[in-house]
Amino acid sequence: MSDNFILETSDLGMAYGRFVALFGVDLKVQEGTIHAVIGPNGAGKTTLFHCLTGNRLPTSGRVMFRDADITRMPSHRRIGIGMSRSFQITSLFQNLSVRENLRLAAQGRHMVKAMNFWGSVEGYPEPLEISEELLDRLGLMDRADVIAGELSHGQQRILEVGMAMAAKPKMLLLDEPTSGMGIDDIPAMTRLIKELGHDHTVLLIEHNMDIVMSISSIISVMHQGRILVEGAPEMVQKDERVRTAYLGEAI
Amino acid sequence: MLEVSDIHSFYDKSHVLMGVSLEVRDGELVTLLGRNGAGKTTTLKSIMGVVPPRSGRISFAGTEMTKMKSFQIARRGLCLVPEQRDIFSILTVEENLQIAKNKNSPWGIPDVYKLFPKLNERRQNPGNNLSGGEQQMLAIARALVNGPKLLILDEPTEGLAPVIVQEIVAILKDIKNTGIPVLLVEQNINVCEKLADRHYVLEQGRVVYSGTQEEFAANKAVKDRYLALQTN
Amino acid sequence: MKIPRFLKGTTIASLVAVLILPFVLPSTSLAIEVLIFSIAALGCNLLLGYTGLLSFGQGIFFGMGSYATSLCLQRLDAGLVTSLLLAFVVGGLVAAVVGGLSIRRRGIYFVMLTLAFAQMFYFMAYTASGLTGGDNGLLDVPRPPLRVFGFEISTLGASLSYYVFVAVLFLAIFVALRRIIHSPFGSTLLAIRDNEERATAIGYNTRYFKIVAFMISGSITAVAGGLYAMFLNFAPLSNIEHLMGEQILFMTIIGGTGSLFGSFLGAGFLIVVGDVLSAIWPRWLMLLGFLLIAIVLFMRGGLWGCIESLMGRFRGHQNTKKDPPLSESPTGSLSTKEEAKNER
Amino acid sequence: MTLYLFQVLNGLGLGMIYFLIAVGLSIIFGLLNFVNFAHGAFFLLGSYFCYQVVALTGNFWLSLLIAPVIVGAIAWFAESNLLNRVYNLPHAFQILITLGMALVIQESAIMVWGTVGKNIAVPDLLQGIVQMGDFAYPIYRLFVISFSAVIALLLWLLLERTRFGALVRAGSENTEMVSLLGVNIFKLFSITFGLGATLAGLAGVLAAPLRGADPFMGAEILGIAFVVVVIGGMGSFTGALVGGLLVGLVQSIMSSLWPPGVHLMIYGSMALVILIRPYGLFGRA
Amino acid sequence: MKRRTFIKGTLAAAATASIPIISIPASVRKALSAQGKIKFASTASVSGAFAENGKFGEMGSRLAVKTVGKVLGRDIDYITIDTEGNAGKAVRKVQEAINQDGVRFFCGGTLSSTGLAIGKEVASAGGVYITPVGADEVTGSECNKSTFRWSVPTYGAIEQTVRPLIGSFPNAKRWYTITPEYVFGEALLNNAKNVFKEKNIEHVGNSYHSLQEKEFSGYLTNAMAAKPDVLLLLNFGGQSSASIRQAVSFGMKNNMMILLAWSSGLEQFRSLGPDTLDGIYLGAQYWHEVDTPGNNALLELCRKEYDINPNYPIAADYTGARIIFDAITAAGSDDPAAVISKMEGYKYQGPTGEETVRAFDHQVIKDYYLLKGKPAKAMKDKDSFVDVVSSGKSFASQEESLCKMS
Repeated sequence: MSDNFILETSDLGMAYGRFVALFGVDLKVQEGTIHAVIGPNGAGKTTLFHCLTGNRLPTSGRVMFRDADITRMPSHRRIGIGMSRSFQITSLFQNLSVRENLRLAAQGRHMVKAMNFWGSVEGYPEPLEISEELLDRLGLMDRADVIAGELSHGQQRILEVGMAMAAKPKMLLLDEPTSGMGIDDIPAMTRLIKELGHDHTVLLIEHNMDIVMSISSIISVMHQGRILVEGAPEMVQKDERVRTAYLGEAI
Repeated sequence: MLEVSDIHSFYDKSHVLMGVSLEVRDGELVTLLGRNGAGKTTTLKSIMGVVPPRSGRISFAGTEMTKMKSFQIARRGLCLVPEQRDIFSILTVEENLQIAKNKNSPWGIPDVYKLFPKLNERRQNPGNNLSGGEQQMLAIARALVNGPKLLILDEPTEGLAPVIVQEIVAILKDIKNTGIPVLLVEQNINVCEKLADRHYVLEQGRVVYSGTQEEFAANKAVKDRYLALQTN
Repeated sequence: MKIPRFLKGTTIASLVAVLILPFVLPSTSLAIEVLIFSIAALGCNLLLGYTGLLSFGQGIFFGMGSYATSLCLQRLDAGLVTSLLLAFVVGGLVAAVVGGLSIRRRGIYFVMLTLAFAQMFYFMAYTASGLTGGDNGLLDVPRPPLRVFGFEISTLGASLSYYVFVAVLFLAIFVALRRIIHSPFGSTLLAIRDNEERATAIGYNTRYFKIVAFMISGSITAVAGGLYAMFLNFAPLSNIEHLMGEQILFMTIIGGTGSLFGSFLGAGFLIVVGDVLSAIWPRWLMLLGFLLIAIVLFMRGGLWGCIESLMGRFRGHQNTKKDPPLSESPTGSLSTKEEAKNER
Repeated sequence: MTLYLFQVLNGLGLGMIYFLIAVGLSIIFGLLNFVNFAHGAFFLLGSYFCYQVVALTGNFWLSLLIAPVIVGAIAWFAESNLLNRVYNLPHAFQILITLGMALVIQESAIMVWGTVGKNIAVPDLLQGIVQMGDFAYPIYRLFVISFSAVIALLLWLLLERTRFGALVRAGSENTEMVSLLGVNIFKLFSITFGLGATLAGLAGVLAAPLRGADPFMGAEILGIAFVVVVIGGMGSFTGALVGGLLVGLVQSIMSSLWPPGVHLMIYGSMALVILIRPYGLFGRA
Repeated sequence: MKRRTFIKGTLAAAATASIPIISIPASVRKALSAQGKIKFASTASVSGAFAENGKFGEMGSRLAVKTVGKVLGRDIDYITIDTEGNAGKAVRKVQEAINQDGVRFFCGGTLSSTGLAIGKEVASAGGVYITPVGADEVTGSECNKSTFRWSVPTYGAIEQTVRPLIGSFPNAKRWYTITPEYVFGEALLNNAKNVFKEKNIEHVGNSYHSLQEKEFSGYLTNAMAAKPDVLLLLNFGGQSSASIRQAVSFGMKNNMMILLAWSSGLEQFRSLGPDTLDGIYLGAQYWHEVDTPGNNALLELCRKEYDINPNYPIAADYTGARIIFDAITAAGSDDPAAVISKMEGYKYQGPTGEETVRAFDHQVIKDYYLLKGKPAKAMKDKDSFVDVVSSGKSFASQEESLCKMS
């Protein structure tokens, strides 16, 4: 039955002491879709994301990726099975060049080759090729030799997503890719994510409704640690429960 | 009282506030609305000097505060109830209040215990033993004993059960009735509409709407456009 | 012909430095000491400058290296190369254990662990006087001739010929380290230094990298220790004291972390200045104290950072390169502390 | 058996001095998140100032009052003019600058007082011993135990029962929120740093008649202080007390059981604690 | 005091550096140096953790240089080497002095490890070195042709303290020892045990402690538990000061005698003060109040030059330096081999009376003292802390010696 579900969670629960952040979430992400998770503050999106990326161990339930149980898999090994993530707060190698950032991200897929301490970087062309290709795709070619910390914020966000792409993953988990971006930079990011959807499965946490509504195929709305509504954008937009969740219950 | 004009704030390189202007007048309860990431919390942090704006002006009761440090701003009577509540978890309820106590405040510690009887029951409990609602109450109480001339609240009802939300709303009403101006960041529109005199709506670090309670209540389009899920 | 990257730039500078060092310094033996400690500082730099690990435990490897070499020479009657190789291996193994345990903790706890290990190894060396000579140290460490495939190349008896030997090793290690730094492995170390969380997220098991970095660092430092023992014909207990680790650390930082040539500058500076000042004023350590304070306040890039910015100014454009981050995470900042606390 | 009872008594005496040094280090770390490698130097200054005051006035009690205060004032000065600039730097720089400071203080002490250790006489009032069966115990050591117990109690009251103490504890959790309550956090930092150094100075005064003053006692005691703080948990009063007593007891009991292993045990147990309980026995994450 | 300065060093860089490169044959270099001054180096830990001894040691050898003035009609080029309390640094600097400056005559050394290692280094260059360090190996198992030692070995230190004390107090049958756990302490302990066995003394216990220890209450409690008649302390320097101070504070002076076998002399007594010292027995290599011609001369020189009474390091390095200068004069040459042969068997009036340099192991045969601290009111001046109880010479015979001079 899970033929084309690339990622599934079953009964995923997470409690921090007495505080329960997730109540048995069942999320199913179909292969080849852009799947957005939205919800008001404190709905549990970030916690869900942590459980999916392996940053936190859920207190109950399982995470399955391509039919393999990855609940307890450490985060660095998830790259190898084709899962890759971006960060909400930009997390780059600030003192390294843009090209080097991408090359390192591409190199991470083959840990053993990365442990080679005698060969030269040039002697291992694949990551170099990927980084050139990505520089082109991200529109960062003319900034390739700049130190990542000197990029504008918008470019840093783009690079942030690019780093996740460099591992050539099957699935990308993007945590608020537009977070903190100015209005001028957003169209570029929207375009990038939309393109990503052509050859990747994308799971997206995002607040910018313009982006969410225009590019996602499926939206899960979370509220108070549960999935409240799931469906196509039009359906979610019209759902009165969602409106209430966002605007608050009458009191 | 509080005047914020055209402030621009950054987190490192990320330009978060792009010219926010707002004001809170004497005795007024003003809300700041907007979706996650719109810049509401940053606006509050800029006002409090935690994220000092790189340009623009902030003044309170006629005093320029733009260059002041957080504690100096706080000493002028701006009291923030932060989103995370930031209760000191190893301090007891009583100690949490004591360190905030300001002898010029109209509220003494007994007064806030009267206001929040639950806190009175738990006065010797450490902060990390409190429930979410109790923590919120303590955070508000702590701001009150600090002697606010302007109370600033960041999403006080977030994550709370409806019963507690009602309690908080009632308290906020009481506070408003004492004549202290309040700046409120809130996602729950119903809460806002019950309390506020005026509203500002933030989107992408800019004020995209401002209006009185009456105007706002009538404007369904603004709510759906900026607060719920409708897109243009 | 294309010159490999690891042979350009500071490698030339090192070569020049090695050639003129015995002429500008008052004595060859001082020059030997400078080079030996440069090697130790190089090892430390790989950890501190390129991986972001502040280890007080470098003295362990230095001391173990000098004991291993000395014992191998004395008891097994082995040759020069064998003994240094043994130091290399022992240093690597000890570093794997010390490093492997220490990197289980971060920040200040990591530093404290390395400090604890430094003390423990010191007391073990002190107690095991049958092997180490205890407080007296190991006396009569021979300096055997250098033989390659049975051919005696040099007796290494004269201090200049020993200088040449140390210099060749120094250059070899320098070039090797440059090669390592520019390898896929080395570039990953830099990534870990910059942002370990991201490095993990893009697929690196950072523990392995850190342990290997520790091992390389330990091996190199141990070789320096072995060279020192042969140089002095003596392996004192002070080689394994935590003060030795501290001294190596100071050299690395004063020279500038994240630059291999900086290690040479730092070792040279501290040793030569120490030698000169100690002859003039017994309280010269006070100047060292002021120097450390000044470095933190005004020149966090160390001597190499100064040279770089001077060269930058000379060329007329500003040097925008940031100070290399020193510890594995900037836990020193208050904001980071708050962030860590608010993270749920 | 009596032997071990006496070793326990010895351990208590040692432990209380360790506690006094460590608690300052610990509070400073808790509130300022600052690693102070110059803390041992404050201990050293305490001992030498004690010597100086006794040499000038012949009054140990006066030095017990004055010496720690001067140490605290020096620390205050250093904090508000020098160290406050490095709070936002990585720990490595903090370690470096305070190591530099410690060297400067140590060498200054040698310049002023010379390299030979100084003897500080036990005050007349506390001279003599209490005879207990076959064993004797110096009155001065009993005084050290009880006096530092009183100081510990006062300190506990200060930290647990006063607004200042609550602020220190609150600040070790969240400095920003403390400052948002209108508290001048920088002043709080300076006071706390000064207080921590005063305690180290006090420990130096108390230790002076026991072991004399010598220029290298600071570096020596710093290692132990870090062990205590790490075992007890950084930032914890209880941790410093329990850690101090524990180390003191281990040290004196081991000196009957397996003397050469004393230091090995002390540092070994520190490593073990970090590996098993990263935040120490009473520390918080 | 004279030592290359940095500027001079750099300016002369090419010149000095060219020496090893051109590699002047040793004979030629020797001839060259014969023309110039006599180079003589004092090694002392002036900075670092053991500066207390180093400072005075250097003062002693400087006093000797000044007193002697010229040797063989040539000036003495006096060089000081700061060993920084670190044996490694010490050896490196000695190597430098040997290779670069052509120094062949050395004295001093503060720490045992430093003294041993310098001795080896000087021996390999065929120089002369005389040291007052505590390590018996210097004239024992590690002895060599170049190294001489002024201080009495642990054997003599025990023989001249433990034995006379037993003699005076035949009823003090129970002895307890506190020993630092390293070669020096072990040597003292073994010597003491031999005496105990011979004299039928009950050795009721021993506490080892590490070289880092400064807190002795635990060990003293062990000692009290054993109820000894005599507490014998076998540590030295700061550790022995701490032990005595703490033993006195534990009231141990009241129930037993305390003997420190190897004190560091005047400076240590000053830092302990008369109240602590009163009634304590102390072994010492030197005491400035001893009335011998050699000592009276030294006393006068030292008071004139430094306005202080000589202490052990001053006396030791003064005498060491004097022996070397005298031997050079006697040999009529600064050829180390010739000087060594004059030193072997040399007899002179030293600070402790008549002293002899024993030929087979290069040990100076001299008195060791048993002193007893006296109360403050009995002191005739501020330095008169002790009375001499007994003194004498005790040295292992050639058959017992571990020295196999090659």
